[in-house]
Order: sequence, then structure tokens, then C-alpha cells
Amino acid sequence: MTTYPQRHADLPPPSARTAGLGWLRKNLFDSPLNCALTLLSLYLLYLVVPPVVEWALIKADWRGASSEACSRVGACWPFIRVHLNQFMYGFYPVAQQWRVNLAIVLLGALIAPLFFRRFALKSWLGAVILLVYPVIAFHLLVGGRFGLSHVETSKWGGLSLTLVIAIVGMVAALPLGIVLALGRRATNMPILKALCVAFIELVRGVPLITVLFMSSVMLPFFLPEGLNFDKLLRALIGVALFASAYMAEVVRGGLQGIPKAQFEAAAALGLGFWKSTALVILPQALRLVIPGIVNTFIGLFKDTSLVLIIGLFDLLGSTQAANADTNWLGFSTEGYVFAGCIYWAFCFSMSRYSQWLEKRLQAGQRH
Amino acid sequence: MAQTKEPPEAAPARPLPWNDPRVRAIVLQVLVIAGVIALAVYLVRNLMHNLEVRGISTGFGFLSNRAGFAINQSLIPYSEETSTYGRTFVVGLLNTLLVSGLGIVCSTILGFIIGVARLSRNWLVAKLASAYIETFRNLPLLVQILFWYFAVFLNLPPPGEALHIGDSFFLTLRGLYLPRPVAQAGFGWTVLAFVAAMVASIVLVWWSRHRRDRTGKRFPAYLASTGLLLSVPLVAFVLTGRPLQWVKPELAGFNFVGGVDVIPELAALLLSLSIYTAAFIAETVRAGILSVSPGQTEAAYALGLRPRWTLRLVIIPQAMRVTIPPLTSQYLNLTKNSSLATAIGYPDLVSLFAGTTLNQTGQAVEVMSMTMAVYLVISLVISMFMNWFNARMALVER
Amino acid sequence: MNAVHAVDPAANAASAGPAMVELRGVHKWYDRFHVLKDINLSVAKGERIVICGPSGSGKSTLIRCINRLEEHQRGRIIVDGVELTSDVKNIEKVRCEVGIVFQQFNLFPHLTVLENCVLAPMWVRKTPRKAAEQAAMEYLERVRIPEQAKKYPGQLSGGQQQRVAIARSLCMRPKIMLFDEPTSALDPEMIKEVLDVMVELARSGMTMLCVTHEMGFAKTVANRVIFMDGGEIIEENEPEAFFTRPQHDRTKLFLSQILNQ
Amino acid sequence: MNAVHAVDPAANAASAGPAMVELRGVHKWYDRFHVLKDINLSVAKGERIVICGPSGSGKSTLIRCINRLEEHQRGRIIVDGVELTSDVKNIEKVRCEVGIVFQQFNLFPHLTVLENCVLAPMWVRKTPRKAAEQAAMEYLERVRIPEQAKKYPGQLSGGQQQRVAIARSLCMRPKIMLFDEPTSALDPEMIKEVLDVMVELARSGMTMLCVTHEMGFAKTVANRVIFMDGGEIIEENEPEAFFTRPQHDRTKLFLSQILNQ
Amino acid sequence: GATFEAVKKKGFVQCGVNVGLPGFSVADEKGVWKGLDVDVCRAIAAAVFGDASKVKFTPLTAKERFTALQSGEVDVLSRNTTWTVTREGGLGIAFTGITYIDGQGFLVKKKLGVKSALKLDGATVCVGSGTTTELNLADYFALHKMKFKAVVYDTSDETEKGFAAGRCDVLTSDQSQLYALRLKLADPDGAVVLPEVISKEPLGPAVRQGDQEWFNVVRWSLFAMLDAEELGVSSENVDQMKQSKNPDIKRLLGVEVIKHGLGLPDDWAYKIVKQVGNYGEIFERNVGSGSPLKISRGQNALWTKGGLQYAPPIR
Ligand SMILES: Nc1ncnc2c1ncn2[C@@H]1O[C@H](COP(=O)(O)OP(=O)(O)OP(=O)(O)O)[C@@H](O)[C@H]1O
Ligand SMILES: Nc1ncnc2c1ncn2[C@@H]1O[C@H](COP(=O)(O)OP(=O)(O)OP(=O)(O)O)[C@@H](O)[C@H]1O
Ligand SMILES: [Mg+2]
Ligand SMILES: [Mg+2]
Repeated sequence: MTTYPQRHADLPPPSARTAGLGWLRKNLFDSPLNCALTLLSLYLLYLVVPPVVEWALIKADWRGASSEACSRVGACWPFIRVHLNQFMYGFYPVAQQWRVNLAIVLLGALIAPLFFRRFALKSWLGAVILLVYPVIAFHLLVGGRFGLSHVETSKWGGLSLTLVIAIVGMVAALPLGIVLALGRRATNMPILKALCVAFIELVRGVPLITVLFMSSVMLPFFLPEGLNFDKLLRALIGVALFASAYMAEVVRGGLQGIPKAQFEAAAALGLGFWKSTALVILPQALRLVIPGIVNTFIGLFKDTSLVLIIGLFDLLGSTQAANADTNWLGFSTEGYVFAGCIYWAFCFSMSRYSQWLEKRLQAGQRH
Repeated sequence: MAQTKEPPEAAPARPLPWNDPRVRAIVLQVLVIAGVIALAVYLVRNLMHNLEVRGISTGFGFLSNRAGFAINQSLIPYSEETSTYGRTFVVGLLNTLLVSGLGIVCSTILGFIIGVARLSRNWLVAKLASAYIETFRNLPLLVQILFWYFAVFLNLPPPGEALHIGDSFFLTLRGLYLPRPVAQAGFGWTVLAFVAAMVASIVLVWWSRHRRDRTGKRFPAYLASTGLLLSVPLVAFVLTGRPLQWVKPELAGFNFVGGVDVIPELAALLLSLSIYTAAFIAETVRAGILSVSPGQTEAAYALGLRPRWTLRLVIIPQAMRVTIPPLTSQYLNLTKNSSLATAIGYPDLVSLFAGTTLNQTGQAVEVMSMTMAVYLVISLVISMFMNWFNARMALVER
Repeated sequence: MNAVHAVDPAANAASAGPAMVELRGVHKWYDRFHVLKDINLSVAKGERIVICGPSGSGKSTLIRCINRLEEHQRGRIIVDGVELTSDVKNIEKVRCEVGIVFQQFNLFPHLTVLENCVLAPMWVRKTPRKAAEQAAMEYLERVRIPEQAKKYPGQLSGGQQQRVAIARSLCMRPKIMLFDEPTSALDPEMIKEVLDVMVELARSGMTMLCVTHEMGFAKTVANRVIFMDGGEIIEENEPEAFFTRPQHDRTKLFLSQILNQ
Repeated sequence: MNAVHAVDPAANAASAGPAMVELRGVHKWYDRFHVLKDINLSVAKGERIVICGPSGSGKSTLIRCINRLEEHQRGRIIVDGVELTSDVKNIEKVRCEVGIVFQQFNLFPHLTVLENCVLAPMWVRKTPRKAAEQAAMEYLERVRIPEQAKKYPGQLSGGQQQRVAIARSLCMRPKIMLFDEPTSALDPEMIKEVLDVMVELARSGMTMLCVTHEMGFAKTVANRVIFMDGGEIIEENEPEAFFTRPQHDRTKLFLSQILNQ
Repeated sequence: GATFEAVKKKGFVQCGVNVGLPGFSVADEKGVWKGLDVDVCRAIAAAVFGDASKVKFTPLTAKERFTALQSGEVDVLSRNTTWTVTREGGLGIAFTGITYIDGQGFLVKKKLGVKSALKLDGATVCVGSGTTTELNLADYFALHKMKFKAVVYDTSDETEKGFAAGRCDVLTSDQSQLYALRLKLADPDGAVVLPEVISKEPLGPAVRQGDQEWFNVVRWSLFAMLDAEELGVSSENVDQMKQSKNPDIKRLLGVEVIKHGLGLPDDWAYKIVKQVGNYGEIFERNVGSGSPLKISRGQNALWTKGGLQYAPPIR
């Protein structure tokens, strides 16, 4: 029989091997294979980083107002500065650009509180963003009322157009996607289900640019003569339909993640189909798939660049227009790099946000 | 258990029709289908009317008309003097299939490498892999395509100053030129030797597996058969007096002639599609590997299996199950994204058929419906194949 | 010897009133599988019935048929004078009168305890929020967890969750309560909490049908115990007689098993 | 008072041979968390040791250190004469001699039961398939499920799966078997199936280290019971004495809890 | 007709133009469209609404243009489009006249040393997709038994970029565009236009078939500009010219009312000339001496000046 009366105190771990050289050894050189991989990676970095830094920073030109100011050995950033207005607003009249800014600031101000966990009026604010804000933004951007001059959609462009398409697409795709997903799960209504499946699969099966082509130049074929509507609106519809098919699949995943027992519990309380769906099922299902939704948004945001192909001058379109500027020929790389950086910044922050959400949701915390 | 049972009653009474969910379902569906049909009829009638009023010819007769324009890259014989619009459709389709097929292969390989690299113990490798993923996943594909094409490939040297390896391989902004092999008499022997080596290696693999089962001894069958496949034809080739002529590309006039060339449009499209999709595949692969519970690895290690075998025998077969469905969507996306070829003039289906041909013939409805149908069919075929593959990998459950 | 109507005085007294739940020759199939075979059962107002039987004998199915979570294919089920057919209006009416508590609680995880409780009164009964919340707090007090009202279900223990589920059902002021093994997913200490609440509910005169293997509970509160096997009601008796003098061999075997446990 | 070797006759007989497992002053940290503190333990050939203790006391960690699923940072672990260092060859050698059965079975779900059993013998021991399968069938018979050989793990019940896991370990003909709460993920009826197999294994003279709270099992087969708390071995005794005369307050408290259950 | 009615109802003309072709249609950095084709659209708006600004532009790539016109996406296509029989016969569109007489030519880099198109055997050629240019190119090389490789781009901008980067040896396009594209090169003097003109390329605005009224409006808007030039009426002198005794001018400017039956106001031609200018003015302003392109009138001179531009009289 043995007992061990004395209790050991917790000791600190043995000599921290995890700093400096120790860290290097442990993380980079702990086996021959790893050594090789490390050296290869270093070589790759050597190939890529110095030339890029040299081009973009060291040998770049920063000042000047015309193409003569650029030596062409490095990047020519004045090109971006001169065209910045075009990149941001397209052909939106300079005097009216405050309206675009205001719309964006307003949106930012509305969204910001959503990021705070303990903000009580979240659902009200959400409703305002989804229902009221679009009306405000529409009048602000289009004008023609309240003493604002009318700005045609064909003048919209640049980053602001990209944002408009992306945001409208997101806002429209979510409810559409929910309807489609519910339709796809309506097993007791085979025809309805088949229609939803057909729509989803059809739209997901064809490239977005064919959808855009259809909506931009072929749509009037299908309408009575003289009936016509704004080209931007049609692009928006095309983008929204496309995104809604993807959204439907995401939402369906969420619906599948809700146990049948939740339906039963709601039904047993006397809630009908629509009430239990709206009050019990959807809130849970959507929360479950927030990361998927954000990912769809990222895809949507990137896909907006395709409207270039139907002649809308979004951010990328403006870049190309600027590339064609006779006074500034040969700086397309700078243009693409700049546009790429902006797209990247938006997508990257969204994807980080989605990862953060995923972690938070996984942690199982509620509110 | 005799008991005073009431006479068994028939089915429960029928409710009022408007309270019966079945009736409701039918009515709703009839309404929806009627709405959809009405909409379809309305659209189609407008279409017919508009086409007629505007004097646009309809029908698929145009497919047999002569096309009369040149195509940059064609996998089947095509001549601008004789070929028809129907043929441009096939050429475009094949080009689309070529770039998507190659893209799928390249992005899968690259994606698996990056995905595994992101899980590497080597800090630098893992960070580089994440940087790769974050960079390429968050940039629109169109930007990437335009960048690679205009900013990279078109900045290669012109034919006169081609980068070259010896006098056989040339890289210029007009493409990569490789020697073209032309078989001489007697080359049949080499082919025959190759076939023989193939048969031999199949036998070898079978034999080694059999022997492993019988005696537990292992034999590096794959290595050996690779050796066979390379050496036997080579020996035959040399013995029969090297009956193969290489037509080397040569700079004649404006361009290199002879040889095989890979046009930069294909290269740029393929590169950007592969790089872009690989970033997504890498994430898929990583998720697949992470989805296999660490208990599986521990169990395998505890049995004395080496890490390499654990990966091959235990982890990957299980990771595939999680990986395949998202992988399928990536393949579908890649195929659809290949339609962005139109931005840089690679003659794919959209650019060639839904572009030039549509413009020459003006038959938008026919051309666009054919194009979309083709994409749908390709998507369905890929899905079906992957579903079949997935079903084979699926776990047997109780 | 089947379907002997309850003989003890208490039960008799109860069954004098009109039947709250009446099943006549009910049959049910899952596909080709015959789960309920000619079930006849009449529950009077205020009666407390415990249903037991081996796993798979159809107890849950029976309970779930009563508020139409499952559809029966033959026979009639009449609840509080309303016959259950596929008529949605009737179904809704019945579901308002019948509360059910599941084995797995099935609380709505995205709503607080209080929100769980007021959801149905507000949306189905159209009670104003104030009133609904007041009522909910009363019921939460009755199940002895008023202090948890603002928490989310995920933050409660199993026993607390099950009590919330009971309170949630009660908030609809049902005339009948159904329980489907309400304690079998709980840890032993929590079982008692929940049973206490149920006993109290029984005392207040609620009509109850309860699937449970807690024989102590059955002995304390039941007017009648029903034993099911293979989709049939095999035996039916007042608890005393049921436990001490089971008639049927199958029942004896079953009782020997669970009482030995 | 440390590391006193087992004193009861049975254990003495066994410990006459060389120590199969020897831990000397073993320490382990997870980051800054000190999870094993100065563990000293020597297990002789044929000895059967049961390790118990409250949750989080480091039992699993200890077991897993023995076949190097976890790395210890201080002290020495010697298994069958081979010291565990970061030398891969040694680790492989040890792992071939030590079988482990986890709480969660960890069968390979994509392989049939038989394939699960022959995988390691064929790849590690290079046994011919025929022979490996024969041996596997023998072990499957020993754990009484030869008829399940062609099924996939997903098609088996928990108890059957755990028995497959035992057979799979045995197929490597280990000299030492480690069990980490092999029955705690099982339903009560299945626990017995698995314990029976383990008792039989113990009878056949296998050296075993077993983390379990099945006190019946401990009483039946153990030579020694080890009680751990807070990463330390608190008490160590032969089972009879351990259960009837626990010395340490912590042990008493723990025993009172689990025996009352 | 339906189109004319629809145009009047919505209050502006929807005009399809090139996404970007200097001299013909380009949007400047403020988004204002400029060019010969664009001015034709303005003239139509001036005729219909009396206001040259009542026009909206839809930039179209070569591939989209006919579908856009056919479908009704645009009311008139004024986008350097060649008038051919298949287009008029098969696509359901009608050309209303010729705004620019062009011919296809080749642009090569000077350092290549090529002086004639017949020396282009084996060359790689950059060309815009879906154009007659693409077809003429194939015909020309086949006729002269030469080989070539075509690199086909979507927009003229890309075509130019491809050529500038050296993707091809030759850029082929309508002569007018060649000058414009040459201008876009970093070193315009490093490239030359070869002398051969291998095709007839009459460029003009097109409308959908089936609306004769609208067709007439578009056609006569163009003719009015030509007639104005012939009569010496320009945007500068148009108000004085109203006093002119010349009956042709009086009829043109609506001083003497004639029953033209176009469904346009009497002073429609006055509005065109006043707000947009006569043909000579818009030519010089956009592509001629007043522009960086500096294209001479050549065949586009009036028939009275030895050119081919000829408009029926307004009477
Ligand atoms: N949705 C279903 N489809 C097909 N069979 C079902 C379904 N639900 C239950 N069953 C079968 O019907 C039989 C009765 O099920 P039920 O759940 O009513 O049993 P139970 O008596 O409640 O058992 P337990 O005590 O295990 O809860 C079982 O054999 C079960 O397998
Ligand atoms: N990978 C790890 N990283 C950090 N801490 C760990 C890790 N694994 C275990 N721990 C901690 O180490 C302590 C001991 O864990 P261990 O699993 O050995 O306990 P145990 O005695 O087996 O408990 P149980 O009876 O719950 O299985 C616990 O406090 C646990 O939280
Ligand atoms: Mg049940
Ligand atoms: Mg443990």
C-alpha cells in the first residue's frame, strides 16, 4: 500500500525552446524534408518579392500629372492618382459625388452597430437596412426628386457602381434564395419542388456572362415592343437571380441542419407552417449558415467585375477605360494592380469576417 | 383477448376541401404551374412576334452555312474557306473542353499541394500556402486573367528575341513553340514496345500485390513499371535506328513555323483558371483532411503504421469523402469560368460561337440557347461523374 | 380480459365526465410496417394515464397521433370533441388544446426561455406581449425557474430545460398534456426535479397521458396504466393492480425487467 | 514513500520478471499546464493495473505517454527495455509491442472489420495476407464476433465496435495492452460484453494498464489500483485494500462518489 | 411605326455606339460621348426632339451590336458598321445611309520593313471579332494564296493593345480606325498603314426593319447634314442662312414649309445644323483636320468636290 501525501506544486515547463534559434529549428529545419522545403520557399520568395517591391515601391514614380513624369522602369502611380475619380465614381458628375459618399457613409453608419454583440435593436436595424435604406439610397443616387438633379445610371461607374451591384445583389438574393430553398424542400408539392430545382440547377449550370448577355441585350426580345427598362436594373436582376440560386443551396444546407424535432415542437404549439418557418426554423437555419452566406457574398462581389463584359463601367471597366486613355498609354499593369488591390481588400475583409463568425458560432455561444 | 370491439371504421372523415392540406397543395401547385406556363407563353409569344416583325430569320439552318472567318486555335481541321458555322460550334466546344479539362487537372494537382502545404509543420511553407490562398481567392478571376495575359504573357519577348532552349524550344509572346514529332517507317516497333511494356507493368503490379499478400514482402512495383515504361520503348527506339523526326520550330518570316505551338491566350487562361481554382480546392482539401478525426491518426500510429502509410491508407480515403462534393462544385465553376476566355480572345465556345458566329448570323436565340444548353450538359456530366465517384467512396453505415 | 375500464373509484369518478381523448379502432402504418393495431382508448377529463411497454412498441407513435404529429390511417381520434382529420383548421384547434413535452425538450435555442414561452401565445392565441409574459412568468414560477427567464436554453441544465418545455406547453393553457418519456434523457438528479413538477401538475387536475418507465411516478399519480407491445394495448389497469397482479405473461416479463433494473 | 513496488503476493510473483513498463520521474506539460507531475511507476510482466481518478487528473495522458502518442518533457519512460525518446525507430518498435484501445474505438470506418484487423500486421509486420487473416479471425473469435468480419464498423453496435478495436490491437500480438476507459462510451448491456473480453484477456496473462471506473472489473482482475489526482499518483494499492481501506482523504472522497452511484 | 412611337414616348433616342473608337465614339473622362457616330445620333435627337442632348448611348462590342439592335435594346445602331447584303437581308436590320466611306487596310510596325500587304504571308493578324473585317481578311489571304494566323479580340482597344504588345505583326481594320488606333500607340510613328485597301466598307447607321417612319427619320437626319454642307449651311451661319433667298436652303431650314411627311417638326433640319452641324463640320471636328486623327476627306468629300458623298434633295 502506498500513498503519496505531498502534493507537487505546478512547475513551469522546462526551458522554453520556443524562442529564437529554437523556434527556427523547430518550425523550419527539424527534418531534411523540411530543410529542403524551407530553402525552396525562401528561393520562391526571393524570386517574387524583390522584383515586386522594386517595381511597386523603389523604382516607382509617385509625382507628376502627366505620363511624361513616369520613367516606366517602375510603377507609375500618378496614373492612378489622375484617374482616381474615375475609378471611384465612373462618370458620376463631380458636383454630385457627395451623394455617393453620403450613401456609403450612411450604410457604414447603419451597419457598424451590427458588429457589437450587445446591441439590442439589431433586428430593427436590420429591417431598416433592408427596407428603408435602399429607398433612401435609391433617391440619393438617382435623384430627380427633393431638389436633387437626376443622374442617369449610365453615368454611374467605378467602385461605387461595383458596390451598388454587389449590395443590391446581396439584399435581393437572400430572400429569393430562401424562397427557392423552401420550395426545393416542399416534398408534398412535387411540381413546385421540380420548378425550384430546375431553376436552381439551370442558373447554377450556366456561366454568369451568358446570363448577363441575355439580360443586357436579349431581354427586349421577350418583352412587348416599347417596353424596356434600365440596363443597370437588368444587370442587377441578372446578378441577383444568379446569386439567389447559389444562396438557395446555402440556405437549404441550413434548413437541413435544423432537426425535425424543431418543426414538430413548433407544430405542437399550434404554429402553422409559415409561422413556424418564420419564427422558429429560419432564424436558426440562417444563423447556422452565416459563413456560407458571407462566402456567397464574396463570390457575388467578385463576380460584379463581369459586368465589364456587357459594357457597364464598374471598377474594372473604369480601369480599362483609363487604360485606353490616349494620354496615359501603357500603364495597364498599374490599373489592374490597383483594381485588384481594391477588390482584394473588400473580399479579404469579408472572408476574415466570415471566418471570425464561423469561430464564434462554433464556440456555441449564443449572443 | 375477446373484447367488445366496435365495428372497424373506415378511413377518417374527409375535411372541407379548403381546409385539406392536400387540396391546398394541389391548388397552389396548379396556380404556380399556370403562372409559369402563362409567363413562358407570354415571353415566347413576344419573342416570336418580335422576331417576325423584325424580319429575323429563325431556325438552325445557319449552322450549315460557310463561316468564312479564321480561328486562332482549333483541335479539329478547320478552314476559313470551307468550314461551316456548325463546325465553329464544335471547335469552340472542343476548345472549352480543352481548357476546362486541363484546368481541372492542373488545379487539382496544385490545389492538393497547396492544401497539404497549408497544414505543413514547416512554418514558412504553411504561411506561404495561406498567403497564396488569400491572395488568389480574393481577387476576381477576370482581373487575374487580364493581368496574366496583358501584363505577363504579352510582355514576353517577340519572336525575334525568343527565349529558347537549344534550337527546339522557343518561348515568345506569341506562344510556346515545341518540336513536332513525325513518325518514320519503323516507328511501329517503338509503339509496340511501349504497349508490351505497359502490359508487363500491369502484370508486374498485379504480381507484386499478389506476392505481398502471400509472403508479406513488398516490391517497388510502381517504380519498376515506370522504369519499364521508359526504358523498353527507348531501347526499341534506338535499336530500330531512331525512326522519329522532330520538326523543329523555325523562325521563318514573321513567325515560327513547324513544331507545335501553345498560344498565350490558352496559357494565360489556363494559368489563371488553375491558380484561381487551386486556391479554392486547397481549402477543400484542407477541410477534408481536418475532418478526419485525430483519433484515426492516433489509432494508426498506435498500431505502428508509419506517417506515410497512415496518410495513404487511413487519412486520404476518409478525407476524400468530405472533399469530393465541394470539389465537384469547383470543377463546375472552373468550367463555367472558362467562358471568361472572351475577355482575352481565346476561341472558346462563348467567344467563338456565342460571339463571332452570333454576330455574323444574328441568330441570338438559337445561338444562346445552344450555348447555355451545352454548359448545362457539361455541368450535368461532371456532376454525374462526381456523384458516381462519391457514391463509391461513401461509408457503409448501419 | 382486455380493455377493462378502470375500476378504481378515482378513475371512475373521472371518467364520468365526457371523454377528452377518444381513440376508436385506430390503425397506423409506417409504409408497410403496422405500428398501431386497433387501438381503443378513452380518456376522461382529469384522468392521468401512464403508458409503458418495451422499446418500439408504438408508445411514442400513439402519443404523437393524438396531436397529429403523426397521421393515423384507419379509425377515429377525437380530442375534446374535435375529430382529427386532415382538416388543417381542426388540427390547429386540437394542437392549441393539447400540450406535448418531448424526450429531447426541443426548446428553440435561438430564443430566451421567456421568448420560448410567449411565442405561441402571442402568435397563435394573439395574446398581447405583456399579458403573455406575465402568464409565462407564472408558469415558470410553477416549474420553479423564474430566475432563468432571460437565459438561453443552451445555458441551462437538462432538468431545467425540460421544465422550461413543460412551462412552454402550459403557457398555451392546454386541456390535455402529453408526455413522451420526459425524463429519459436526463441525469438521475435532474429526473426528480422534473417528476416533482409533473406530480404537482397531476394534482392540479390536468388531463395527462404520459409515456414513462418511472414506476414510482406511475404509482403516485396514475389513474390507469396501459401496457403496449407490438403496437397493441395488451393490458390496462389501475396502477396498484397493474404492478402487483399483472395478468398477461408479456406484462409480467416486462415488469420483472424494469423493476429489477 | 515514493514508488514503492506492489506488495501483494500475486503482484510480487508477476514482478519477479523484468519491468515491462517503467516510468521514472516523468513530467509533462501542455503549454504551461503541468499535467503529469513526477510519475514513477513500474509494471512487471503479466501485471494488470487499473488506473482511476477524477476527470482531468491526467490518466489518459499517462496512458498515451506510454506509447508516445504524447511526448513527455522530463523523466524517462522505458517500455520492454526500449527507452522512449524522439528516436522514430524506437517509437515504432514500442508501438508494435503496445496495443491501445481508446474510449472512442477509432476503428477505420472505410475498411471492413477484417481489413481493420489485418492492416497493421500486413504493413508493419509484413505478415502475408492469408496468415494475417487467419490470425485476425482467431482474435475475432476470441472477442466473439467472427461473424461480423465482413461488415463495416458503421454497421456494428458500440460494444461490437469496441471488441473489434480490442481484436485489432491483439492482431499485432502486443506484449502490453493499454485501455483508456474502453467502456465509458457504451450502453450498459454492451459494457458487459466488453468487460468479459477484457477479463478473459487478463486471465491469459497479458500485461495490462487500464483506465476505468468499472470497480467490479478492478476487483476481479487488477493486481494493483492506482489513484491519480491533479497529475500525480496519490495512492497505489492492491484492489482489496484500495477499496476497503483507502488511506488518502482524496481517495476516500472519490470512492464514496463512484461507489454510491 | 412602333419604334418611332416608342422613341417619342420615352423622350430620348437610345443609340448604340462603339465602346471606344477615337474619332467615332469615345467617352471622355467626364463621360461625355464624342465622335462622328455619336454626332449622327445627336443629329437624330435634334431632328426628333429639337434637342441634340436627348440621346442616350449604349456602348456595344462588335459581338453584341446586332443582337442589341434586333432585340430593341437600342433604337439605332451608329457604330461603324459595314453595310452588307447579308446583314440587311438576314439580320432584320436596315442601313439608312453612309456616314463614312471606308475600306479595310493593314497597320504594321515600321521596323518589320513590310511595304505591301502581299508580303504578309505567314503573318499573325490582330482583328476585331464578329466584323466584316474578319471575313475580308480570310478572303484576301485565300485569294492571294497566303497563310496567316488570326488573333481575334472583342474590342478595338484590346486589338490595339495586342498589336502594340507584339502579339501580332499586322493589325487589320477599316482605314479610319487604323489611323485612330495608330494614334493610341505609344510611338505612332513607329507604325505605318499599308497602301492596300482590300474591301469596300460603307459605314452607316442601321435600324430595325419594320418601321419605315423611323427609318426615314434616321436616313434624312443624315441627308440633312449632307445637304446642309452642300448648300453651305453650317452651325455658325445657320441663323443668317434663314434669311437666304435660296429656295433649297429655305426648304432645308423649314423657312418654306414643305409636306415632308417624316413626322418631324418643320425646323428639324435647322435644329440639326444648329445644334450638331453639317456633315463637313462633324467630319472635320471628329476625324478630320480638327482632330488628332487628321484624316483627309478623300472619298468622303461631297460629290461636288470629287468625293462620293451624295444626298437626295430636300424638296
Ligand atoms: N418515421 C418512422 N418510419 C418508419 N418506422 C418508424 C418511424 N417512427 C417509428 N417507427 C417504428 O415504429 C415502431 C414504434 O415506434 P415508437 O417510437 O412509437 O416506439 P416507442 O414505443 O416509443 O419506443 P421507445 O421506447 O424506443 O421510444 C418502432 O419499431 C420504430 O422503429
Ligand atoms: N491537448 C491538450 N492540450 C492542453 N491541455 C490538455 C490537452 N489534453 C488534455 N489536456 C488537459 O490535461 C488534463 C488531463 O487530461 P487527461 O485527458 O489526461 O485527463 P483524464 O484523467 O483522462 O480525464 P477524463 O477522465 O476526463 O478522461 C485536463 O485538464 C485536460 O484539460
Ligand atoms: Mg418513444
Ligand atoms: Mg481520459
